[in-house]
Amino acid sequence: MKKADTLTSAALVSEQRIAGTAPKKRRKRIQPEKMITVGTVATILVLWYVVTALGLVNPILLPSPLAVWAAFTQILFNGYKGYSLLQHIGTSLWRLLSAFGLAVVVAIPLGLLSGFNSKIKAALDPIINFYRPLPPLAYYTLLVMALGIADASKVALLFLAAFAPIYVSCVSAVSKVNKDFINSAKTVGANKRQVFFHVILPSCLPDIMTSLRTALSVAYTTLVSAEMVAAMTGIGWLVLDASNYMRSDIVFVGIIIMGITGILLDRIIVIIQNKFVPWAGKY
Amino acid sequence: MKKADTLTSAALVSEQRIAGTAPKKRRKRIQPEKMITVGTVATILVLWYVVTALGLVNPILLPSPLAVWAAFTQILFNGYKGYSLLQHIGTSLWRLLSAFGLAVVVAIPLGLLSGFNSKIKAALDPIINFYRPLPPLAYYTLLVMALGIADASKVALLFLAAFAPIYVSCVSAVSKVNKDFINSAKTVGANKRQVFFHVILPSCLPDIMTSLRTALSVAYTTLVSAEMVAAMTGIGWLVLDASNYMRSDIVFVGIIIMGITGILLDRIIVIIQNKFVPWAGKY
Amino acid sequence: MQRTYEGSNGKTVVKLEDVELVFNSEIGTVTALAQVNLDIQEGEFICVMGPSGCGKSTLLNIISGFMQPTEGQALMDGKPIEGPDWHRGVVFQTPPLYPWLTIRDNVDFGLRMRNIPEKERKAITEEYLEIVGLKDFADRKPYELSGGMKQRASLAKVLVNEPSMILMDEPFGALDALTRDKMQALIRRIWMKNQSTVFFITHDVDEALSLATKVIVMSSRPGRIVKVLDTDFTYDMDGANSESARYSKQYMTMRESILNVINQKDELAV
Amino acid sequence: MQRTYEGSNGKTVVKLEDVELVFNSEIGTVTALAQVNLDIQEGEFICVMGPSGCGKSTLLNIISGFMQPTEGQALMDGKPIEGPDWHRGVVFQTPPLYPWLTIRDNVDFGLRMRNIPEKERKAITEEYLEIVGLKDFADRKPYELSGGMKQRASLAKVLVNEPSMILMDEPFGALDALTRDKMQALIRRIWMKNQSTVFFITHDVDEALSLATKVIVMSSRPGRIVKVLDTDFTYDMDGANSESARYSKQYMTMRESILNVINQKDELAV
Amino acid sequence: ATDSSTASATGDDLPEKVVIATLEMPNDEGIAKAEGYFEDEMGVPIEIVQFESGKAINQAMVSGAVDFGLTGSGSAVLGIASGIPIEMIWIHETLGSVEALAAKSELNATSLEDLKGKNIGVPFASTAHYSLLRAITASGFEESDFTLIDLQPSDIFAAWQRGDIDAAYIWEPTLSLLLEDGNIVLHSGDVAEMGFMTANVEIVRSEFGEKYPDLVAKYIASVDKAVTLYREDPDQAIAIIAEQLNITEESAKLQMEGQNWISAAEQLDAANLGTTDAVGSMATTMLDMGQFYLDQGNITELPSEDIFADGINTSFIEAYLDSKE
Ligand SMILES: Nc1ncnc2c1ncn2[C@@H]1O[C@H](COP(=O)(O)OP(=O)(O)OP(=O)(O)O)[C@@H](O)[C@H]1O
Ligand SMILES: Nc1ncnc2c1ncn2[C@@H]1O[C@H](COP(=O)(O)OP(=O)(O)OP(=O)(O)O)[C@@H](O)[C@H]1O
Ligand SMILES: NCCS(=O)(=O)O
Ligand SMILES: [Mg+2]
Ligand SMILES: [Mg+2]
Repeated sequence: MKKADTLTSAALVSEQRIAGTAPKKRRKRIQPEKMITVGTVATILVLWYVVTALGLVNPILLPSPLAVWAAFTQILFNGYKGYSLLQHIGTSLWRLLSAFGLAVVVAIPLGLLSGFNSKIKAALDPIINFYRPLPPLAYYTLLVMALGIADASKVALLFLAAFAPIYVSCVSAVSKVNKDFINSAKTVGANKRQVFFHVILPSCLPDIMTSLRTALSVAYTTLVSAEMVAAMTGIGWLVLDASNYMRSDIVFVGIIIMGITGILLDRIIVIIQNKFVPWAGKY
Repeated sequence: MKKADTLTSAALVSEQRIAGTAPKKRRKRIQPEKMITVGTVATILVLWYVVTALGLVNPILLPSPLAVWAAFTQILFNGYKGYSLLQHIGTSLWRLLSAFGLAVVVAIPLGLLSGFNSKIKAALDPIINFYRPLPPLAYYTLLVMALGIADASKVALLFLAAFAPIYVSCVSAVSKVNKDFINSAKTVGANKRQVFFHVILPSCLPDIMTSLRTALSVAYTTLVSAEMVAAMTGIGWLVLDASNYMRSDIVFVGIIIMGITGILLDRIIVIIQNKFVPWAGKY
Repeated sequence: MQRTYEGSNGKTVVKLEDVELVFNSEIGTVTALAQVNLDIQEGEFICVMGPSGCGKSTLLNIISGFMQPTEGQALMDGKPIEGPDWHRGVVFQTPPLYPWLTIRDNVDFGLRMRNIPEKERKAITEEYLEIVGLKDFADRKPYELSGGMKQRASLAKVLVNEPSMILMDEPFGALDALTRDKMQALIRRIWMKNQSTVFFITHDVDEALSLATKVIVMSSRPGRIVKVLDTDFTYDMDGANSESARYSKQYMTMRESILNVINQKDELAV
Repeated sequence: MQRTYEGSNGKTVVKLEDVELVFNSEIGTVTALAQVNLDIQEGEFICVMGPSGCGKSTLLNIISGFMQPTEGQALMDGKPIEGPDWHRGVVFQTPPLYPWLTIRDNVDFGLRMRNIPEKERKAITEEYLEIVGLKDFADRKPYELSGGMKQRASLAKVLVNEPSMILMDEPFGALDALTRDKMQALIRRIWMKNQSTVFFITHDVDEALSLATKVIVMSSRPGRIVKVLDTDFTYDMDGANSESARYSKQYMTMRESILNVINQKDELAV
Repeated sequence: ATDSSTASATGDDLPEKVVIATLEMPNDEGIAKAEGYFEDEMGVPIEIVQFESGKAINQAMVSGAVDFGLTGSGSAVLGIASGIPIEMIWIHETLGSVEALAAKSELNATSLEDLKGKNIGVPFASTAHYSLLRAITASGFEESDFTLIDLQPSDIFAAWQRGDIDAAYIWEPTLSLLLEDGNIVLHSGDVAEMGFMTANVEIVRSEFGEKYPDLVAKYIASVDKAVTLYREDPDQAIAIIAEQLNITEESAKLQMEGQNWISAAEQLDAANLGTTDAVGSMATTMLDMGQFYLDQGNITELPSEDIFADGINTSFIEAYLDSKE
């Protein structure tokens, strides 16, 4: 009955997400989930190693982990085509994050407003619904024409990719806001603007955070397309360029870097979510 | 006081989504929203016409609406590079929808299971989080290596694009399920499987439907990348090929077709959503 | 039974004229209210009773402005009620507290929206938190509270505004007897002090009689007002002789007559 | 006061041993329950009373298996309660009806989950819809119902299963007097017929006395059981002489003593 | 044009910077770029922007974002035919064995005949695609006698490995990889001999050329210097290219030998660009390509013959050669 052992219900419930699977008493702090995750990664690495070691696939298409590692250290120390690895990663992240930041700043208000006011929605929807399914490669030329070949057009492309998922989720989130929350605010004196900022916005935050995760990853998947035109740096360009020269070892380095940075960025959003939206799913 | 005029509150509330903006009595059936939407589209068309008619931009980059219309009729009657326009649209939609259907069938159960069972989540998350941000162009060659140059690899690429948004939304939706719903089911005799199918699944449907809209559009944006490899038909390939030959009139035809079919597919999901998830946002 | 109320000055605040409310859904309509005519005078304390599902909450929704009648009209000070505002504070049947705010911030919410100066706000908020007994829970989130605590919090959230009209939907349903008595005393005191108008839905005939200046009894499907009774026990309840008032002959007769009206109209099985 | 109950056979179904439940949150802990020891015997009808926020719902959550005590243990038939199951049916404080199902399908839910044959299911469901007076609303969705109707629907949802133990959290709080009486009669009848064990939270001392074989009074923060009273008025209420029982001397004394216990322990302001 | 160098010396009408759009190739521009010849010669800040295809460079030309651009001869034809205000000023290299049709060894294919009915991978709309189509028609076949599949280089290799394709018309370095279990059936040098030359060329925005003719001449000076270096010290040139493209020197050598670099003086030959007074055969080649694109349905009408002759501007080479003397 030592205090240190005593995990309280509230803490455990939020950890497990579903209260129905009630917390076991005196449960050990070892997380089997962590182990499973490590297991998955390890399995993939081993499979990769075995497949390449046995020569089951052509190494030019699927290089061995060792070759990829070698390429990585080589690029790490010598850079790639005149720029250091950090510069490649840095420019890409800069493009990605400024586009994403812009999308957050523009799409959340527009999406919430659209959900809030059917007239605004009616005005914006045709534009957004139209461009939303368009492959970036199809309209990139127009962006280049409008914004030139420097970073502006690349950022615009990534912005457009990130914009749509956030906008759509915001509109849908507003439609799900508890009507009593809104009514209650009005009866205690909130005006329309206040209802929007003090009720709609926080009510929608859990859904918005989920959409940010989707938006960031969608923007990331557009990185190669964005860096296809007039780029000399960027991890997307690196992959593209390496693949032109059939350097799949370098392509893999790029892919792994994108995957890992993607996971890290996603983690950051999840952490922000847990910190700022602790009430998600609570009533 | 004619009955025909009498709109009941319940119907109106669900139409307006936000109950706070209470229904006006005897409101006319003319929808200003429809007019606004038409207005937006008209404005864009007029702007487009004016900009091109005044020669403000080079027609190679932005062809006039008339030129695009001419290209459209030409392709409609004569096809493009040996295939009719309907064949191009048809193959693309076939690829898109089979990939999307596959994603729906795979991602929803996996996502819900991951949300339901933290062990499954721990096993899948590293894989999904890793590939999620990856640009398709970066790993397409691997798909070709694994699946060949026929439709399988194209469908796989579109599938991967559609999979992630659905999976992520499902996981997050499960975490938001009202715990009382689950507890209540257990106390009336539901086992784990039944809780999953009869409580978790329907609870998550509103969020799932929103994610399907995002997923379909994300998959659509990948169409040009998918049809970059070994395609001879497809609206994405048409755009790509036309753009290779600087035929921006045809590129625009393709873009407009993609935009419109995208809107139509999205509409279908919204209709399904309204039909099958009428309770979204109700308590 | 008629007498002039100290609280009421005879000025009509809310007027319902032939109000009808029909809900439409896929499987047919429900007439929640039909031919409802009602004058609410300034300073009145109206208690509404009636069987489950008879349209009490719907009536409250119309007066508060959340719904518009499908026929007839609802007027406040002679003008149609277009939507909710803070002059008509509403305590809901299920308390809509914001999970992203602490209890204190929930209570404070209305004052903040109305740009009351910080200092004044703080004083009022703390006062009401104290009154409803949630001082110790001021920094917690709504989902950390029990059912009754939520009800009290949402009561405080409305009362801080001191609205001229207070609409309440079974506000004390989840409270124990003592807390309930205290809350009743509170609302009576506020009503007297502010000369506010109260529209109060309850299932408890004793509660109705001990608070109301007018008891309205409704019948179900379609919801109609079937009986209006004027009472004045509330003035006695306030004083020391509350117990004697509660068991007076007059009280018992009126209690009986209300229960009879409700019970006759109900056609529940069992 | 002690007597052998026709309903209870002296077999302990649920046993709570030194149960403690502490909620943890950012701003500190709340001890909702401390040193709770309780034996519930088969066939008992336990009514739980206590001030708002004293831990009644928490206690119910532990017995139903939704929560595990942070200290001590909760046993059912000698084995620790690991999670909810249908032998312990729970009527919640706020009714969790599924918005994607009609009222009929909500009521039918448990039977469907337990693979009761279609025909039987249908009969039981219709019977209970009739009993709780929701036949006309069987095809509607929960959000089309009034507060009291939801409560009745969720009552039916649990009762169709005829669970051996029924846990109820203020199930009749939002019902008018008559409906409430009918529901009380219903639950009493079911309890007697099925020899089930009932754990019933209420704020209404009359309700407690007219239903319970044992009344438990709790004090707040930390929630403790401060008084356990055995009663048997429920057997009289069932018959024709219900009014006389309600106003008997015995009844009044017990009523008074319960209220005193509750009131003493409460430290609400006002 | 002879004294244009003095005009530019005033400095006032020099652009703030010169933007050179490039495709990464083992050619003279690569060397000029690596060695900083452009900065040295032009004396203005140089911005080199790398593109993935000639098409994108054409578009950038339209928007005025770039001044010089390196494209395949096909892209240049399309650009000029589309009315983009550009001029061809230089042939970087004519393509020889660096682009070739390779077939799987087991087919023992020595001619197109042996590939009838087979799958051939080729990146559509590229110089390789043009050469392949020309070779097919020139050899008396129909396009439909083969199955042409639109594939990018790395996908060609993957498809080749899987056996999805039997042959591919592709350039280095993919080509070498295919040759490990394949053989060359024909290459672009052969197709050039059939009369269908392909090349990578330099285009300049017409407006820029008019405004800064001396800068264009200095561009010519820079690439000519690279050609000279390659001719005089091939090992060094190979080393520079290898380093720049991040490939081995063998690979660089192989690629450079598979193409033909042309000096400034040679550019003016009748077989190449010709001179201002006597248009060279490049104009005919371009017209021929235009006709081909028309037949393929890629352009809607063939511009007049003159447009390709006008699209070649040798005045800058001439000015450069004059100033050198
Ligand atoms: N999820 C939670 N997190 C933190 N504290 C909680 C939580 N749930 C309940 N509590 C606290 O536990 C105590 C007991 O709550 P409980 O809901 O059991 O009270 P109750 O007796 O049912 O009250 P009521 O009659 O008002 O429903 C309260 O002080 C409450 O604030
Ligand atoms: N959104 C809705 N859609 C359809 N019908 C509704 C809706 N809301 C209420 N009703 C119906 O209107 C009638 C009146 O409901 P109301 O909530 O006003 O009852 P009430 O008198 O408040 O009952 P209770 O005492 O149980 O809260 C009921 O028959 C109910 O089914
Ligand atoms: N070598 C191919 C060049 S281009 O035709 O793609 O421009
Ligand atoms: Mg109600
Ligand atoms: Mg409770």
